[in-house]
Amino acid sequence: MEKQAFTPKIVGFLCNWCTYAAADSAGVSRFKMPPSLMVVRVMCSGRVDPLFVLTAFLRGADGVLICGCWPGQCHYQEGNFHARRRTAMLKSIFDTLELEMADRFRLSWISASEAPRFVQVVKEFTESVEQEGPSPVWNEMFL
Amino acid sequence: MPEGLKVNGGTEETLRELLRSLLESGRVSGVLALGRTGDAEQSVACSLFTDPDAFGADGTACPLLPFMPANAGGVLSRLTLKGPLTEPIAAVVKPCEMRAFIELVKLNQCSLDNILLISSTCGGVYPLDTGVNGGLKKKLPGYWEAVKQGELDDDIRPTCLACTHFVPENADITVALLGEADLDVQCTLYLNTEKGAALVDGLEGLEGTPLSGELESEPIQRSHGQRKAFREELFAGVEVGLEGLIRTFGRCIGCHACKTMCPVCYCHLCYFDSSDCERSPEFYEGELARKGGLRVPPNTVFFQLGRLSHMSISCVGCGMCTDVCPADIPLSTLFSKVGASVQALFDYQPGKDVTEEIPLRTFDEEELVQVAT
Amino acid sequence: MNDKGAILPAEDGVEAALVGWLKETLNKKIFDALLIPVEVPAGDSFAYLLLKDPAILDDASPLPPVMPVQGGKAISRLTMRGSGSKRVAAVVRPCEARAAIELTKLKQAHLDNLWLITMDCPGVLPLSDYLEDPAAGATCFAEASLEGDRGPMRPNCQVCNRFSILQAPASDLHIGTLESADGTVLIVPGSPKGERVLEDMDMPLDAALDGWAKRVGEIEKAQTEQRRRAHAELREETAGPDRLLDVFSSCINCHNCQRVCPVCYCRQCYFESAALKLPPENYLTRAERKGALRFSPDTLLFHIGRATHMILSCVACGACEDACPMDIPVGQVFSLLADRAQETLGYVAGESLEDPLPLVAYEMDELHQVEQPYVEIYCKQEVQDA
Amino acid sequence: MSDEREFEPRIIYFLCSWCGSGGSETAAAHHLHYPENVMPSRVNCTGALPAVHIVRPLIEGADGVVISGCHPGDCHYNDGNFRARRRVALVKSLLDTLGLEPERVWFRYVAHGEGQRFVDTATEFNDHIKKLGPNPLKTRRDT
Repeated sequence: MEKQAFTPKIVGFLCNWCTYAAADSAGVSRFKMPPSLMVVRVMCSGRVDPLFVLTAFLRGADGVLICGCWPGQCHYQEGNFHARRRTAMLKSIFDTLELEMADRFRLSWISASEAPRFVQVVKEFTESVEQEGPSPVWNEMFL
Repeated sequence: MPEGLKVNGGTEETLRELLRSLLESGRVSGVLALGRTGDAEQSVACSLFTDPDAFGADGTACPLLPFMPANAGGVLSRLTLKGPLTEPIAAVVKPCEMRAFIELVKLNQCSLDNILLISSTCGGVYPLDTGVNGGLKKKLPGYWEAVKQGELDDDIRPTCLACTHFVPENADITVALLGEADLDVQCTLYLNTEKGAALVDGLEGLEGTPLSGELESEPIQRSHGQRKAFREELFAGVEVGLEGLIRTFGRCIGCHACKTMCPVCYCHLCYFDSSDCERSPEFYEGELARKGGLRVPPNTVFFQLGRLSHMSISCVGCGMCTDVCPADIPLSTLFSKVGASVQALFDYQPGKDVTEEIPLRTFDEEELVQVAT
Repeated sequence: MNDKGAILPAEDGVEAALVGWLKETLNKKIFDALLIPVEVPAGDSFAYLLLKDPAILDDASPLPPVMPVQGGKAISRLTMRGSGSKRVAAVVRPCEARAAIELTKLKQAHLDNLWLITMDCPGVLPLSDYLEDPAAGATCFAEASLEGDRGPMRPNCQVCNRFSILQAPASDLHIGTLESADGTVLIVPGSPKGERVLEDMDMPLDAALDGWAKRVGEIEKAQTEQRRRAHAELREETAGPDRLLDVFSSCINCHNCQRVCPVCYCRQCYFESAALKLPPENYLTRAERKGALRFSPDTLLFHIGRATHMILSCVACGACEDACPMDIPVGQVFSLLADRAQETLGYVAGESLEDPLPLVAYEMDELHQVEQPYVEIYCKQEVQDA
Repeated sequence: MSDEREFEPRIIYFLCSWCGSGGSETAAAHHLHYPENVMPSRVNCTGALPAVHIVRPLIEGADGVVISGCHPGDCHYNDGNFRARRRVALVKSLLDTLGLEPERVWFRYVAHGEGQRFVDTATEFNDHIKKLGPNPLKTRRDT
């Protein structure tokens, strides 16, 4: 019962050129989507500083999603490659410290035309975060 | 194959004589090395020497003292932050200090020009506490005895006991210490670069027999094995998970000394000291409404995780952070552990190669495809 | 300052009585939240927690054996951007309250919606001593504070003579625990704000303070004498370039003293700024002049310079010394400097919100001793010309 | 005695730009001489001179620091010289407590027209410092 009542809070950093457009077109096409995603529009996935992700997690986000253009399609040529390295680094930090943030963190490439894929990714990610349950950070006093 | 030189005379004395005559002959304008600043045994600081007599028998310099009041990599960065040196200097540094320096060069915080690096196969250093509590002098004979055997004194910093990069990789001159049974009567120098060789070439008082032995001797490999094993042990003891982090950093007093003394944390103004981290009353009220209580000042775990995300790729594992922590938090172990995994991810070794790009500045189109799903 | 106080029964000890009373203030909505030291989950230290849930108070410790974060700093972090809409009571030590007052004057804290609650302070243990064995530290602290023994405390606490509201009238409410032999403690209002709290709590101001005040006065007298002696000794040990440089010779320039200092509030310290980063030629020239130059070369500049910045607001809490990895007696030196500098300018740090900061205010007719008298025309000129 | 003659102190003379500097200009107009080792340094107002800038030269190699601003009541900014006086009192108190010779810092008012007084101050201070001898901090390796 409790699990079902839980709607995760997911912070999504969407690249302005690809994924934000996909999200837009998903909305226009009236696709149904879980109400879990809080969108932060960034000019490029490469703009997402690891600190943004950490801030979201340590303010209690249940999940963080970074979406950008497919490799090779970045508006700024290489922003998403940098995003990929940073994500890998953050995941490695989370893994080493055995923080469950590792499982609440996803990087996906979604191009402007892939509105159905955007919906799919959000659905999948929401489900997997639901499995994880609420973030323990939410109520933690001693951070 | 490094060229070497075997000189008759104790290692410490020979090194002092080498530095002295470098200064006297004017081949270098200064020498950066540890020097005594007072009578107390912890009164030691990196100093830029220009007076050759400092390296005389009763001079104040103590280039090989197993003590690290500050990471000399950071000191060299302070020296050359505003521009390269126009006159040559020699710097006697420990391997981790050298790695920090090389890393800082890559981060555009200093310049390698005109700096000649002299390092040694390192037997570790004592914690600052040992000096403060007045135990350093007593320990020195035992330290050198152990180094001769290729062993480590148990009382050196845990970080050093677990250090696997104790052989300097890109020093111009390497002084062999670890496992040199006859270091009291003989000094073995490896001249790794032309710069290093040219510097000592024909220097008065430094006539020795050429040598073409291998630096990676048996004792060094043995020590490497021992240290690696201890490293695994130390890493296994790190408390992990959110709970673990909260337990570890619960007693953090938020002084950020770990950041201040970290050689590769070079920002003028740290993000975590900036106005971005000053919160409005609304923030506190919001958090309070949700949690019932929150720590003030906040951001203890955030600071550490954020710092990891900023510098773990460049962490050289020098152990300064643990040493200066007033709350005795074993930071260095945690940072080394995370650093090792992040560095392995990009197959990167900080401070190894000055020409290698720092991983977050570059990328490979074909790599890490599994990260994005 | 009122000459009457309220009585709080404390049969089960001072801490329990106080925690109980604080719970009641929360329940009665006198305060919306408390800022109070709470034991951290690992049980090896304390951290300031802003809390509104009375249940969390069970782990709280109004008078912990250590001071990991100076309360003034915590209050400043909480209120630097404004005082907010919630009524917060901060349970702090007298020196922390004084720091909060200084910070308010320096516009780094806002006390409009914040009540300062202090207690007769027995001192705190040095952090490193406590962390060696927290359990033993707690016992040692309990015993020492019961006997009024300041021996194991921080060196600055050993000579503190502003441990109660009578010498540090900074707080809104003060808990008088000295002379609590009969199982009660006194709650003394220090301001109209504090008086209103007692009124709202239906606590009549009917207890005479004479006995307690007498006891506080006795201790103060002894402490002041001790302080005078310690400062004289310290001056003997540190005065003069040689001795002074010897004291700071082991400084590793971590600037931790500045980082934990409650009244050192600059985001970017001058001594870490670009103003001190010089081209390499400068360092080499200086080194050549002296034969050697210590790195970083600004140890003394940092300490004296920092003193010029904050010494008039120094509350001598000793947080700096606690955080020093090299055990330099920096807290004692600064306490000595502060006493003398504040005396010169007729100011006591953290005493009241009304006294203007001494470097902001001035008198037309004062300090003539620093003006170099120009008595007659210095005759050298003619000599030179001739 | 011969040592004393050889010792040429390094002296920083902080002059406020309205009165102190004016005094030096008047001195120049009257062709008055003052010792060449006194280095004038112009600040807008003595009240704009942070205490650190009085201390820093003393630690980094000067033998003395002298400060001249307008006479009380004459400050171009009304109260700058009163504030300066408090700062000098603070610095002197610190130096005195630490046994670092507060007499190496002088504070004397010099008005625009007082060229003679400016020259006298420079000369008198120079002689005073010569008598005091070199600043012991100057040769220390750790400053």
